[in-house]
Amino acid sequence: MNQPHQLSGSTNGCEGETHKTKKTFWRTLEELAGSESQTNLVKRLEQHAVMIENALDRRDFIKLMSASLALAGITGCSVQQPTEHIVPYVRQPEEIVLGKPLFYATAMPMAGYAMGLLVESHEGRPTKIEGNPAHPASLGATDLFSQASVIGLYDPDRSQTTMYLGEIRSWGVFLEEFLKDISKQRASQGAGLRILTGSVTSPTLADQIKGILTAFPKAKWHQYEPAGRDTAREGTKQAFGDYVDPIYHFENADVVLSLDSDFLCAGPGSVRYSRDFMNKRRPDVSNPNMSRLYVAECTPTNTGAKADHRFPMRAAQVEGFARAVAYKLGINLPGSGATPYTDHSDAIAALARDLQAHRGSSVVIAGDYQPPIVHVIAHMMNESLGNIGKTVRFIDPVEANPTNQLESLRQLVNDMNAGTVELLVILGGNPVFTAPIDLDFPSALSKVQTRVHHSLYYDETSALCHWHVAAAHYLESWSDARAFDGTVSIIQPLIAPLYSGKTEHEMMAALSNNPDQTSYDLVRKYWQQRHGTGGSTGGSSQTSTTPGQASSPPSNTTGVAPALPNPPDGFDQWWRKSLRDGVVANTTAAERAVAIRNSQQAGTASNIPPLNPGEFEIVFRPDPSIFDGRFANNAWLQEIPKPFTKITWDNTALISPATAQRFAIEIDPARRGGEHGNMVSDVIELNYQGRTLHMPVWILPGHPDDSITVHFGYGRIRGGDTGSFKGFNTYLLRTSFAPWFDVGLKIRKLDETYELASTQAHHSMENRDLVRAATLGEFKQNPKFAKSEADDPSKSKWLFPNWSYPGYAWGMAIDINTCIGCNACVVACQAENNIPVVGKIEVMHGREMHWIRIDRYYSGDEHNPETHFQPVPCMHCEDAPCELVCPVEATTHSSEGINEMTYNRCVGTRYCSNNCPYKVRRFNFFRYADYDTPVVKLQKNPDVTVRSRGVMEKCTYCVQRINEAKITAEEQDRTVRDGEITPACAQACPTRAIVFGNINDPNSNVTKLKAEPRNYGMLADLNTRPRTTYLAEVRNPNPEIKTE
Amino acid sequence: MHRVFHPSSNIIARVTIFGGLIIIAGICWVVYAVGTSSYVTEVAVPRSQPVPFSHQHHVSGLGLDCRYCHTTVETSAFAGIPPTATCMNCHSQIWTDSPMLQPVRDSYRTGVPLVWNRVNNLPQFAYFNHSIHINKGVGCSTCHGRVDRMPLTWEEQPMEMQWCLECHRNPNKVLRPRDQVFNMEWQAPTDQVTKGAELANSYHIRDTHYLTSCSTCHR
Amino acid sequence: MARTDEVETVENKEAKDALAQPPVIGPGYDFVSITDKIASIVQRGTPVGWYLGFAIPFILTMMLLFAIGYLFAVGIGAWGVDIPVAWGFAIANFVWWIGIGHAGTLISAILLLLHQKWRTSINRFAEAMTLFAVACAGLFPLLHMGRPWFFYWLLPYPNTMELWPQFRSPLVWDVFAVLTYFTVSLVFWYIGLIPDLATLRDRAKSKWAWRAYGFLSLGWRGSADHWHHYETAYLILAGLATPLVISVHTVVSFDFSVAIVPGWHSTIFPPYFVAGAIYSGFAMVLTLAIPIRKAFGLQDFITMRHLDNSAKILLATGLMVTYSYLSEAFFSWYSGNIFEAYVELNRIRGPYWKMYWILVICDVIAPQVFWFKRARNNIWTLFIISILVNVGMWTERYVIVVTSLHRDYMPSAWGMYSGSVWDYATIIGSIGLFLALMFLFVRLLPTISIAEMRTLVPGSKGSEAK
Amino acid sequence: MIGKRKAKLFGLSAEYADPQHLLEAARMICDAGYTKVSAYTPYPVEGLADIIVTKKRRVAAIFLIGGLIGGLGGFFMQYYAAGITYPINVAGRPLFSWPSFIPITFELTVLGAALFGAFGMLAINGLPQPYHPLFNVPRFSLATQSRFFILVEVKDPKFEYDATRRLLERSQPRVISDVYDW
Repeated sequence: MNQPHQLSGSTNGCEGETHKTKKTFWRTLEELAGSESQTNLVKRLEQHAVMIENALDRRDFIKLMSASLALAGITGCSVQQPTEHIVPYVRQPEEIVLGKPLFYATAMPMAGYAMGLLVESHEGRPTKIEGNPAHPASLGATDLFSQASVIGLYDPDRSQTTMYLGEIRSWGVFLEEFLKDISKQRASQGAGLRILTGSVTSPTLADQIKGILTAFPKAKWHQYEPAGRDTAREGTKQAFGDYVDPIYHFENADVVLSLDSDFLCAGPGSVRYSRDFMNKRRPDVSNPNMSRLYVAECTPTNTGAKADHRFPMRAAQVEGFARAVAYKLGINLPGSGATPYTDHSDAIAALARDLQAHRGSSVVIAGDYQPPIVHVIAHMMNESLGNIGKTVRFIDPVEANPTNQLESLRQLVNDMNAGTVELLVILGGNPVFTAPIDLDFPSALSKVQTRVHHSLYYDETSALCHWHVAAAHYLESWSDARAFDGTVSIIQPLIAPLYSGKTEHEMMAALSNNPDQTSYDLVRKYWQQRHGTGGSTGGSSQTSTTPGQASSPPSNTTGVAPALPNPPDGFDQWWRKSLRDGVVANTTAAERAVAIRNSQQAGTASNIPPLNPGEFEIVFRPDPSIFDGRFANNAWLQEIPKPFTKITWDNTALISPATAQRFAIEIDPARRGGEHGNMVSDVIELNYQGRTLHMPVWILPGHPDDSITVHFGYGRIRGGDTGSFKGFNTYLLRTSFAPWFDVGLKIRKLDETYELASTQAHHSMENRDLVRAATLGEFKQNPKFAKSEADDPSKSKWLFPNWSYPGYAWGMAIDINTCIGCNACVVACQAENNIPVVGKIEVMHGREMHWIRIDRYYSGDEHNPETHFQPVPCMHCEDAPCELVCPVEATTHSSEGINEMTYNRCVGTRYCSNNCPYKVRRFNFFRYADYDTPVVKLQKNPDVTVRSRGVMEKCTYCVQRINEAKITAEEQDRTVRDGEITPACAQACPTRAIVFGNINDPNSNVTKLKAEPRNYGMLADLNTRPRTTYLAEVRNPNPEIKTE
Repeated sequence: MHRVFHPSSNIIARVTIFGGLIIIAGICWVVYAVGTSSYVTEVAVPRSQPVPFSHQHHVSGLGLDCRYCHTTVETSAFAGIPPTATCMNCHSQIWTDSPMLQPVRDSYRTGVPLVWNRVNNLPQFAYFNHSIHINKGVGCSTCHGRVDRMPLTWEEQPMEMQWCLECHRNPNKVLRPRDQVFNMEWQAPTDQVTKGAELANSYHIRDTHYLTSCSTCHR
Repeated sequence: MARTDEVETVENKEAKDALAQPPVIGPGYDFVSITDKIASIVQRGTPVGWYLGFAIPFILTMMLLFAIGYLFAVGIGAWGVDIPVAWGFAIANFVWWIGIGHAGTLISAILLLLHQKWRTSINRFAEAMTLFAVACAGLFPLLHMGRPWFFYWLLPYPNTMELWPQFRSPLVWDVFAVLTYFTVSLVFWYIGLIPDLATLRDRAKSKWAWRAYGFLSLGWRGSADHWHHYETAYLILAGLATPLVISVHTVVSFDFSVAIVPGWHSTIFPPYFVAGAIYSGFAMVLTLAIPIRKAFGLQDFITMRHLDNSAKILLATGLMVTYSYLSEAFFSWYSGNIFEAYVELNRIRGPYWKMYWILVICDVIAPQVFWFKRARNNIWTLFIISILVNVGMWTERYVIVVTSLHRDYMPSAWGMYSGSVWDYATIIGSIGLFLALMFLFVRLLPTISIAEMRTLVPGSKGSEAK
Repeated sequence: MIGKRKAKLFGLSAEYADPQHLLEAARMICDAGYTKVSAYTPYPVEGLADIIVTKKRRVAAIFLIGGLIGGLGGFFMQYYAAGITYPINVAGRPLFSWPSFIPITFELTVLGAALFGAFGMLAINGLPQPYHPLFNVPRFSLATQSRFFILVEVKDPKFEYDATRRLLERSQPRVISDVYDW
């Protein structure tokens, strides 16, 4: 995949492109303005994309066929075709092989932290995101956000120009004005200058800001992330007296206790963590062991779903629980336990024993949404269990300038209200929408003379600023960022900015008065400095800022790794290597020795008052699919069914079944598309701190009683065509003093209902052995527990002889045990296979198009059920029921056992879907594919047909990848190697739960998995002989704890 | 009143019956003929191009190899269409002021690409890969005809599914030694049957069932 | 020779019948009066009532065309179909119409073979009904395709793709079955019409009517040879049509029973469907016969005896259908297959329980009143019950199609279905089309076979001379 | 009457009011040795065919042939399509899965038989034949309504105008008319 020559070449390529497109880059105003910019855009792109135009013309072909029935009647496809054009390069970059994709290593900064990526590019069009195996945060996998980010690049709603009070201005004009303002500030040493960013790990950016802060001593730099990690940060500070970042090593952990932490699916390291964690949970005959996971949590999370013991409790009770465990571990804790936790006492005792039994091989991890004290307790437990240095290591903060962001923001608001802020530069972020409601950021903002907002969209904040500068997407930018473990990645652009966006570096360069530096120059220059003399002496002497006061200029080049030695073979080689690998060598942060301070200093109990009867706890969480709202306009993410509720396009108030009963709250399937689609939910009124919000509810099994979870990020007003006016803005209830949870919520059932689009409203498996599960004990006694007589096709009586599949026989094994339901596979599939988005209405009609879905079932009591995730793609049955009933041979079987779907032969009787017991077939009820918006066409995968209206489609095992690999292999006169073909879903999967390969090859990974005792075929007793099989789920409960 | 059909009506009746049958058959035949005619398939119809590029001149005249312009034909699905720069390799030296080449020079100067009219055209849902065919010993002329004799390029074959299937069901009859792939003059030897079989064997051509599986060409 | 004995038996039987029940034809008719009576319906001027009656179905037909236009414009998504219920109204309508289309050919063919004299006065419009019903039925498989402009891919014809229909698919069987059924019924109907067309030709007043009927009657003269060959052919056609009728709905039932969907995958389906078809067919015959005989004063030809017999057949077939329901329910329990069991229970008490009980009331309970002669002889009872049965039979198809699909194997994919406004427009429109065709038929062609009625006139038997 | 052509006698027709007279007349004429005789009735009169129809054609045979063509053709078509021309693995079923081919084979058998039979019958009856000399007899229009006719053709070797006419008169017809051809 990433042969060096390609990637080394790629760097030139990218530089080449940036330079080449400079001329098209500086546009005149009239071109920027008006509808014409679209066409300009396409013109500009022709240079990148040779085949785009005709590829798109061809799409009209099917429609054309319909027109010319008579001729088609006799000669099938040979109606006269419209003339198509080939638009070659003028000067073709030598690394580009037309028709072959290139892969470039880069990284996606998410809330500051880097996710290392390899991006597939077709003739200059980035089309697909993959993980970078060399990157510590990715290991070749991705989360759903990075998978989906590629259509963010092509989003037609992205801001395309610089604006002044909503009117288009040129970058030049902006600079003039901007520099004027800056020179004013120079006089006052920047007393009126404020910079507001999100969390920053980018060494270059940090260095730039540092430079600015030295030039403007009185200026201040504030950081704010709505879903920030203040509590974790403060936790370490209270525990160790200094900001440090914990790194967890689940690969060494036999017992894990999560205190409301969703370490599998949330946070900068989650993709890596989930891999490490799940590697210890693949029991087979040779090694029938697995780690054990205890989760005490409020809102059900994917981590909780995989727990062997899950203790649901209100968020406020987690501290009490933690204290109870710590007490059993004999730790003497700071502060008196807020409200002592009384339930599960035996369980807690057993849990403590279990932890003690695994000193040095256990992990206690606290959630970002828990108060600092819980983190402190977690750290203390780890210390007393001797985990620190073994399963938990600490490093200097990855953030360039760690600070208590809420306090930092509050201080900014105070300054603004005081009128001391004259020039405010907001880099990214959308504080007007996301800032805590009690700070009343908008009104404070209005007191600032000049406000500049640099962002991807003209959003709520832009609307309240004088200047708006269109930001460049990270796939268009030169930059750098650090992973959760400190490793640095250089971010290189895949394509010249589509909409003449600017990077943060260019903004800062302008601020430091040399605007014509390109971000490429800046990043490269910075790293040149970092070598040899340019560098600095390590971040160990990290300047820490006490809460409440924004950072004074950092003493040195911030907290990045120490100065790099001069590379042996020169900087250019180093630079190329870093770009090619996607990681900068030896930048992983070194471990830092820490010690718990005297426990009495270390933090105090977060004194959350107990819950008054009749009142509720309100819990805030970032939305699982659009995060803090920044992805609101990303249609892929909007249409992802959220892991538990399976709701798309909306957010709801999550309540426990008991609570729902108390208020007679109901969710009923609608007459049309109910259960799989349209659910009609009651609306409730949330009344908190005198602020009220009306919201639909979702009854969520496993959610603790008397507690209500709301996800923030929805309810955007300026979120673009896709993102605006979807869901409900819960930021309106979120305050700065209780950003994550608080008591004192009152609710009232209203006499309204609201229609939700939920793709799976049915909770129970109805006693069908679709997901087969056992405990580790049962597994050890009977490893074949998942097998069943009926499943074995060879035994089943069958009228016909079976076909033989010599040569390749493709098959897939999916390990339900390691699936964490994170949805990465779903988005990956959507990106790879040009799967259209259908919108809320169509989802409500049960017409979503995802080729792979993640089924969620509950078992056990609804108060604290077991949750099962089961990814369901096409099973590629050898005796496929769908094929038998197709009247036109549109779905057939290939010589390698793939259940092929030939779209252009399909007439759309939908009989195959009826006859598919797995219901994995998807139908284009309307013309879902977007043939009209030029820019979104650029994302389409040229190796996959874009489906027209009226045809069936489904998972193909990514046959385009299979064919590509086979052709490559045949040209080299060899057979395809195991692992050479990876379907999009398998490639994205963080835990490698999906494995694909040749089941005729006894040594292939998939064959080995299918040989495992846990392997079974779903509904195989129908004698469908599925090629996709599952590895049954095994949980490892503590035998000492009897599940109540 | 009393009416009687004219005696001739008997003959008329019978004639119309059989005539009708003949006419229907005729219509079917016409539709089929039109459908397969070069008007519809555009076979052997030279396409107009922004620059009247002559393969005849460049290939048989100057003896350029196919791969000089179609660089990726051996490595990629797409044979490759030369960038303006490739034309200018020579035409910056020769015919530097020929009006015919004005568009090429303009393109080179302004950076605005030439827009060629596509000649060999498959529908969007059929995925053809040049490299594998080249590597398995399918010659250019087998599908594209004697391009070296085309002053203006035309489509040699209808490129309909049945035409593809002909070879995919029986590749042997078109296989040639790899070193002959780019040879425009190559003619099938008299013992092609045996030769083809040998080649198919040594080039590991897959069996018919594989070659005619839908997903071989459609995805 | 055999024929004469046969005649005897038939006569004896008739004699007995004559005592038992009203005759199949009113008293005092001779060749002339019969001919006049029936032919005059076609030949006298169009009554105003006809226009008024025709207006409504005509409007509905226009609505159908509009619905179809919209469907083709935007796509099948206009309907209520979704995943998992990818078949909805369209297929239910299809099966319903095909079922209705069964009575016609059945009456003419089977009753002809059984020498049931009472068939003669209803077979003609029953056959017409068949044709129009099948035509309506044929609409739906076409409309419900995602890309209807490629319908011809279901037909075998040489093409450049070298592809053929997939002959293992019940849908392809359907295509052949329905087309065959339509063609054979049409031929059967037309052959039966020829002598009457000749009659109309010879009675024609206007030149154009004479031309038209003259052309259609092919110069029929009713010579002894003609009649001889004609009768043989007609009898064999009947012999062919009979198994055909059975086969067609059997094939239609394969659409379901060949699939593995629980609630479809059942061996009882073929007989169950055939019985159901005859059931709904006869119901429709009654629904049409009752108004027609009233409107055109045909009480003497379509006598109470006809209605009585039809009612008995309704009762019989109704019981067969009931048996099928019961055996389905029994086996869903007896099979021990959790999927089958669930589907049955889900039908009875699931989200669609109303539909299920409607069908039980209409198809099982309603016809039971026909045990009583009084009910069988009361026009209104007959009419209402026949309509109930039609409704019930549609509901049955709806239940079969929808409730089986909406909760099959994977609870994760369970979903609800209900028709969109376009679904309703299409089914109602198709009923309009059907009625419109019926109106045209009664206006333009003899509603009752004149030639055959003549054979019922006393003294029509030449052999009586012997 | 029609055009300029002059009429020539085609035969003699007699009209009867009821089937009994018709049958007697027919029997009498045939006994008298006439061969070119035909009878016309508004509905099939039983027994008439035994007396008068001389050349009985095997309509049934045509049905049989049609059925065979339809059935065999249909079955082979399916076999050819599924197994020979483009063998595709469908649902793991064998290429020649004959059980699936039965329904269509049956349907095509019926179709073939019906079409052959129906059109065969018309052909045997020499239809369509819009014109026939009898139609020149105005009263003959009653033959499709209420009256019964017998026609003795001139072609008949025993035909002698007077004798034949006398013979017919003996069978108490309603009317005897000369039939002319043009």
